[in-house]
Amino acid sequence: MSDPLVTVAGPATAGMVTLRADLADPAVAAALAAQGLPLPGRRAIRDGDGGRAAAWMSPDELMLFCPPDDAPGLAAALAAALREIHHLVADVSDARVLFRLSGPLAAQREVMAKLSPTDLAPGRFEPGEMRRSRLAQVAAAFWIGEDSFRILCFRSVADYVAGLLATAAAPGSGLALWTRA
Amino acid sequence: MTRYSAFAIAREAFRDHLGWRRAWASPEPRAAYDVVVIGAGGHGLATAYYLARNHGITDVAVLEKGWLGGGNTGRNTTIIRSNYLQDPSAAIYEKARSLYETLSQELNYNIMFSPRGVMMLAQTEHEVRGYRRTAAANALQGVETEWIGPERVKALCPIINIHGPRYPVLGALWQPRGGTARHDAVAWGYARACSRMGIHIIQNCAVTAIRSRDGVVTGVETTRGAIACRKLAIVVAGHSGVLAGMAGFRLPIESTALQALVSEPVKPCMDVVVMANTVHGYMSQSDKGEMVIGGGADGRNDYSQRGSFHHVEETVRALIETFPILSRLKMLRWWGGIVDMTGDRSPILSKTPLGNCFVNCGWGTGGFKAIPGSGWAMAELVARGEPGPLAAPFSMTRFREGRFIDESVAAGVAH
Amino acid sequence: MSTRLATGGRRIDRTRPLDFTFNGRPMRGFEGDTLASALLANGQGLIGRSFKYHRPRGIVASGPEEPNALVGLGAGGRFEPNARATQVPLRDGLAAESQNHWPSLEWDLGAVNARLARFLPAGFYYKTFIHPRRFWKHVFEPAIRQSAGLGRPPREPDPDRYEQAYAFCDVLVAGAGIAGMQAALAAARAGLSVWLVEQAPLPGGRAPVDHGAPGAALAAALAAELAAMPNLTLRLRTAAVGLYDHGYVLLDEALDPAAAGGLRQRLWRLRARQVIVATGAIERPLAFPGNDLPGVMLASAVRDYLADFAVSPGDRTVIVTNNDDAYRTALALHAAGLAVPAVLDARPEVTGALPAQVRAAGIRVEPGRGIAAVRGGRGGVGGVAVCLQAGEGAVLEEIACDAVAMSGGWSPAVHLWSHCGGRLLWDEAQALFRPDPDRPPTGADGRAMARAAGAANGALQAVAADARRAAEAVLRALGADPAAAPPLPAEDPPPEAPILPVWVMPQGAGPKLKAKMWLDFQNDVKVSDVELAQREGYESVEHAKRYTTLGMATDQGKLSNINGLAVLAQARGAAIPEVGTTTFRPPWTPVTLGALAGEARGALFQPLRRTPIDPWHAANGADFEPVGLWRRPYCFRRPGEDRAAAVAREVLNTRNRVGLLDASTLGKILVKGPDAGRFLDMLYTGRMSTLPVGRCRYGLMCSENGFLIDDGVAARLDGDTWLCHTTTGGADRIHAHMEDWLQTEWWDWKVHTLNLTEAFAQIAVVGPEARRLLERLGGMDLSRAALPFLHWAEGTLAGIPARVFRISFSGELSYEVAVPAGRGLEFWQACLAAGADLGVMPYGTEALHVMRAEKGFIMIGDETDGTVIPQDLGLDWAIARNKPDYLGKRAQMRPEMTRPDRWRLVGLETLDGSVIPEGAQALGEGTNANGQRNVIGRVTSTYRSPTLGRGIALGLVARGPERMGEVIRLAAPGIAPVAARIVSPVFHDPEGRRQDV
Amino acid sequence: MLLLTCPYCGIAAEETELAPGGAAHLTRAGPEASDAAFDAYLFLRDNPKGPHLERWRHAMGCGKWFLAARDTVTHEVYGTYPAQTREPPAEVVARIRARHPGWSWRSAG
Ligand SMILES: Cc1cc2nc3c(=O)[nH]c(=O)nc-3n(C[C@H](O)[C@H](O)[C@H](O)COP(=O)(O)OP(=O)(O)OC[C@H]3O[C@@H](n4cnc5c(N)ncnc54)[C@H](O)[C@@H]3O)c2cc1C
Ligand SMILES: NC(=O)c1ccc[n+]([C@@H]2O[C@H](COP(=O)([O-])OP(=O)(O)OC[C@H]3O[C@@H](n4cnc5c(N)ncnc54)[C@H](O)[C@@H]3O)[C@@H](O)[C@H]2O)c1
Ligand SMILES: Cc1cc2nc3c(=O)[nH]c(=O)nc-3n(C[C@H](O)[C@H](O)[C@H](O)COP(=O)(O)O)c2cc1C
Ligand SMILES: [Zn+2]
Repeated sequence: MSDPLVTVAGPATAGMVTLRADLADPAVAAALAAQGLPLPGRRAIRDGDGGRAAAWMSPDELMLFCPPDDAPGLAAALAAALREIHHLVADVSDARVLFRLSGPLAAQREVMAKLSPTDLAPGRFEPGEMRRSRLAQVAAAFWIGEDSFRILCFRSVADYVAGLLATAAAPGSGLALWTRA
Repeated sequence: MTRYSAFAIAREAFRDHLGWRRAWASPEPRAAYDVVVIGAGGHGLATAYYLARNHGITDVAVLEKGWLGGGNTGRNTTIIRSNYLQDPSAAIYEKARSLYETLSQELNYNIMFSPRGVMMLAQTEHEVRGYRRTAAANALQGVETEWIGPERVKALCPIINIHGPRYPVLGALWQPRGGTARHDAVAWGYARACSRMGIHIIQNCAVTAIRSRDGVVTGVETTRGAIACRKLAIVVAGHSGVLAGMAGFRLPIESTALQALVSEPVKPCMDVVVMANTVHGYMSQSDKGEMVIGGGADGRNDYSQRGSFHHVEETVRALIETFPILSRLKMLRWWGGIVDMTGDRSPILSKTPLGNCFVNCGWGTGGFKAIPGSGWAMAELVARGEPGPLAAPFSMTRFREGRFIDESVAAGVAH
Repeated sequence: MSTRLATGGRRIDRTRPLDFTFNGRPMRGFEGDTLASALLANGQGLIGRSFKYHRPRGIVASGPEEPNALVGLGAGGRFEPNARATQVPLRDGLAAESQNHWPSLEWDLGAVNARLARFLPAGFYYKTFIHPRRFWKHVFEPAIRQSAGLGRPPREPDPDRYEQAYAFCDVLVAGAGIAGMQAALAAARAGLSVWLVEQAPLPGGRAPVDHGAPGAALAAALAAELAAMPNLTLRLRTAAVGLYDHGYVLLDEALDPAAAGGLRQRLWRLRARQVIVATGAIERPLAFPGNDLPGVMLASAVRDYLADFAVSPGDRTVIVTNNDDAYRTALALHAAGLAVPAVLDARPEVTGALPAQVRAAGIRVEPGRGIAAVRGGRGGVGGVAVCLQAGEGAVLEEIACDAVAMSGGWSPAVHLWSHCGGRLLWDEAQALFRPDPDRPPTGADGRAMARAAGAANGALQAVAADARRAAEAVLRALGADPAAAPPLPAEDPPPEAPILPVWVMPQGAGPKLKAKMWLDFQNDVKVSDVELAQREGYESVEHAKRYTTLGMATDQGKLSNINGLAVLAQARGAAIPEVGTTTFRPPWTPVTLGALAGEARGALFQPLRRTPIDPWHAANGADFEPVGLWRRPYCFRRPGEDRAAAVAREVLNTRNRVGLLDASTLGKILVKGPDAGRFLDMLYTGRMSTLPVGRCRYGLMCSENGFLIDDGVAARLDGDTWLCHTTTGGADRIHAHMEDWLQTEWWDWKVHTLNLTEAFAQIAVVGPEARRLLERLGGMDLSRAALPFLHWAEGTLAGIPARVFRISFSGELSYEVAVPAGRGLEFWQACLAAGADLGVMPYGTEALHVMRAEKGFIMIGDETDGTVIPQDLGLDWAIARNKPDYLGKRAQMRPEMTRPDRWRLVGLETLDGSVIPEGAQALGEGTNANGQRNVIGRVTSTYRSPTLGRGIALGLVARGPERMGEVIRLAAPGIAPVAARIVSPVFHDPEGRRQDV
Repeated sequence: MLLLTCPYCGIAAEETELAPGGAAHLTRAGPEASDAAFDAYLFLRDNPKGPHLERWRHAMGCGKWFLAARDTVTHEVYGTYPAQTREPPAEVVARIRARHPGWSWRSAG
């Protein structure tokens, strides 16, 4: 009873590169492939090589994750590869921060269900999908990686999100939806 | 018609109140009237009343699709103030406020105008500047307001948390003779007075079409038959666009839902009306003890009188932040009304492209306070066919001219 | 007197006694009691006073419909007014107090109102207190307010917590009675995800009480089956309080803070594809004289208290009814060994199986009878005077009793059904409004999103079959196979004889009796009041409600609405459906404001945005101000300094040496693509397409309505890329504005935007020593030659990647340095260290404002207010006149925008050097048509300039720029008008030498 | 509390994830427009009591604008579709007409 429902880690930083382009253009997939990155489908987040991953943000935008020092290089390489098509690439590593929940996945789902108007039931939200939504009053994206919710939000509201997560995870406040009371 | 007084009540008490007469008659519609007013909300009824009182025009019918006062007049948070920034607004709202002062006596109906004072909290430096500007403008407009500091705010309303960690109260624009009135009573009092002067108030009578010949209005069709008229006043708030459509013109109006809430009644704890625009909520305590609360309007078009629930939550958050003691009170009801929002959030009192057809609308989230002034100015417009000084700035051509009356610059909301 | 029986009580645990107090008096109850049952068990019949007449009142009901038994609970920050005793679970140590009386519950001065009742009919206040006028505010209203309210308001902040949660399901079933459980089970068996919510602490609804052992067994069997369904969630003590569009349901879950981590309530926002309203029915009181005395209760409540809590409301209970159901109460009382002197049945003939059983038990059944008076008072009931229902109230007989159980029939709880547009129809045979299956609330697909089941559907008897029908309809709507849910065997009890609608008892009662028949107990609305409303023309049901306040109390008329409208219909001579009901609105039961706010309190009230340098600010005396959701230092106060002194120091230091500003909140939007130049030319009033790479340009953005909405400096990064700076408030707004145009108007233009605001910390290094300071950091050539004014360069400063813009908002030599946000703090500290001996100091937003005003630079939000066009501000130079189009151009061509006498920006200087008050208005001559003083302008910014040592101001004045040198008068409340001269808005360094060095 | 499916992400987004943007299918009136045309473009927005074509932005999501055909009285949603179109798709019009025979959007109030 005195333990929080889940453990919250963060805010942490990561390498992040935004790519905006017509994702259907074969040049995009090729440029990504050359960087060891898959082209994720709608709402998907997919791992690539070397600690990289690609996430679908909108029909013409991807978020690429990589080790922190990697981002400027990745951005430069993509920009070079996409020179011929209309695109935008930027290293945005500093714009956002990441949180990570740990503990029973069912409990993590419950903590998130207090904050986001998203159906997080098992089977409804599973690894491989990244959902852009909100946590209480701020925009956030989240997905499940290695049995852990990862939460991406803007840097300026990191304290607020940390506060939300800590409050939602307060001991004894489980929802008994996917965990048993 | 019995005059209302304590004596009349005493007399009736001894005959079991069987002698009271109808407050307003319920006549069958005639085939024709000099003036037809569509909409028996506060504005429509006041228009009819001042047509008779100020212009001697009593051959008037007020047509109401439901029950009189059942539109926004019957569902608003009853804040009355005139501390507006722009001259045209200050003029008409102050006219209204001053008429409210004596309305109970004039109508012989206690509308419970309660000039308990309205304060608009300033919680950012920007708001401080805005309200100081309004106070300076009001001083020249003949509107009695005052900029007050946080201590005065606290003294006037002890349940406010002026040290809000997020948005401390830096002061307030205070209008000591702003306040509230019993919303239903305003409609009922006007209706009774209209009826007494021979005006027909016809309820359950929806206008379904507007007739005209050669660009001049000739009458209306209603669910209770056709009614001819020489002049037509459309005063239907949220339904203005629909009626304008019938009359063949368009209005710069969008209809959206605005919600309000009341709490369970508690013993008096708040004597003034408080508006907090930064956090976005406003509240007063009624004579029965409920906290009457309002917040922001929906951003989408709506005719369903429900609104979206998250606006209720936003308002409540803001109020708990401002009034921490509220947290354990319970809300017993919330509801919505369809408000008519114009492009500059100020009303329209205007001639229209259709001859002898006049429109009064666009009061949006804040027209209860304007009812007497608006009725006064509208009656003048209808009677003379041309606006008087109160109505003139509010013509619908102002949008085309680029001549806006924008109040949102001074206050985020305009209730 | 009410008392606890020696045995029975299915909900209480006699091994666990609980101590509590009522008005300080110690009492004892059991685990499982409600506060109401425990009070009754302790013989406490008098619980409170009514709103208007301060009539003594006791408990009438056993659930959320209770109008009378409202109490204050707890103390200090945990005090809660107006808690319904029937829904408060008893806890050890609970302290309850009665409300609305003075000096005490038993002796209440306010009860004088009851004596004056005849002078206080419905709406009396509209007819009096009119003269003399001033008396309303100072005498009458204060007196009325003195008697306002029920409970006292809490006085302290609430220490408990609340939260909200989202959930999704295929089917929500509201109410876990037999109907709800059956329907939920059917849906769950068909494989759907189902939520079943029940406001009570246990499932079962009325069946275990009304149908005895078989009812209890059925409920238990259903509950057991439900518990085994993995796809079904059952939540107890959870009320469905509102049904909204598109299947959105609000659920209010009561929690025990001690067990739930300090949480008191949880508000669920559930999204259901289909909703089944199985909320049962509410018994109606009968309107007979004296029906409001403590000891007069609903018949169903009497058996609830007996069966659930082993509490008898009295030793001798007279039953008065118009239907068979109340006979269950007679049987229950009889079985408990309590006396039932008579059942008074308004129906002329009493047949039916239940009455037969009652007669067989030896209980006297009197058909065609009613009650003409209830004897007794504050202490309770002493007896009833019996009359003919068909008569005028002549007393036939007095029957001694100490309780009365009344039943006027049942009204389905159709609130949820109605919240979102579901319509009702009048069921003549059963005398009730029930959901009209042909006019249900509809969902996003335009089809029914809710069905009603069981008693809520008016199926008072064939409940199981009705529930099955509802479930099947829902399954069909969701594409599931109804047959997948094998129906449970459920036997319905034998049918009951028809009800006789009785709205007034006795039927021929005169006005005197009608003035003693209560409809709305809490608000003291009587039959006579509704009739008065009708007589006076308040004959729409909504008028009658508002005129009498019927149904407007905290119970929202759960007991009174139907009776009231029936009385109104009778008075109007209209049919009941013609009169109709008032509008049902959420919430079903009152919801705490705390629950509506959820976690959003204190630190989580709103997100607080912090810049990368915020920790340093906080540690170094920053005096913060909110700017949108950000917090920014207004100034940095040193010990002994007030705000003004700090600002003056910061300004002078920046002008004379060097200052640092955290400008990270400025918007930074990347705009890139072959059409980016063309796009920006539409967005800005000026031309951005011609800006050379490596340069910066100030630009203005207008709305399509022509008004200035934002300004900032754009830098051209390369051939097809620009970086646009916006105001702090503009960052998200302008980014959205750009995307709006790109996505919905010019979607074939090849432009991408990216909001980089948070990726960078931006620090302005400002003042004569700025260059020296930055050069000390090393890494870039920042000389005038290498980086001239209005140029930018990229490189490394202090080992940190940096983009340096030579732009100035202060008029001084100034560099704005953007570094990765993660290194912002490091860069800030490097600047402080490098500049220590140069006198570097941080400055805040106010110094920024003062310095820009000294230079005559406008500030969005000060010089602009949504009604100002760039031309008003003398910013014509920033408008490319020869551009064929830009957003706002057409609007600026309208007559009003080109009027020569528009108010335009000027500087204002008082003749004596004093500071013009904020918001001052420039006086014109005479008055306007409405008698208002004419005004020719206003002050937009006004400061004491530390640089110049006197007051300076910017203002908008009619034809201002044409009137240089003229003296005008400025007025503000409380002071004599101030004379000020119209001057250039640029007060400091008009040639701009200092910035371009 | 509306639920509208963003045609770009395929998410049934709750109203709180969306930002409303008023009437859809506006045709911009530029500098050459007459006073009347410009006034109509800026202020005379569709405000029908019934089916309404309107703009929404998936603000707390993909950030894209999309269009919705929604009934302002019943909140029935006849469809959502991408913003890059000058008129409502045929199947949306068909769905509206099924409910409101003879409906046509340019004539709507
Ligand atoms: C929740 C809420 C809070 C508010 N708070 C405040 C406040 O604190 N202070 C303030 O000053 N203002 C407030 N307002 C605004 C105020 O209520 C309105 O501006 C004002 O009541 C409008 O009055 P009205 O007479 O123009 O319209 P209404 O009272 O709406 O009357 C219009 C009438 O026209 C009728 N009608 C419509 N169509 C037809 C037809 N075809 N045929 C016949 N009749 C028709 C309607 O049934 C209605 O009765 C609030 C509004 C709301 C919704
Ligand atoms: N013969 C009669 O006159 C008569 C009249 C009424 C009821 N009944 C009996 O009532 C029963 C009907 O069964 P039923 O299941 O339809 O009704 P029910 O009254 O047994 O159950 C309804 C349940 O819904 C709950 N509820 C109500 N509103 C709620 C809300 N908003 N949120 C959460 N829970 C809520 C109630 O607490 C209750 O447990 C049968 O036993 C029937 O015989 C008979
Ligand atoms: C100022 C004000 C005070 C109100 N007080 C109460 C109240 O005490 N009890 C109540 O049930 N409703 C109260 N209402 C709400 C009305 O019952 C009703 O919901 C509102 O007028 C809208 O009408 P509708 O819900 O019938 O559509 C109040 C409304 C207003 C405008
Ligand atoms: Zn989307």
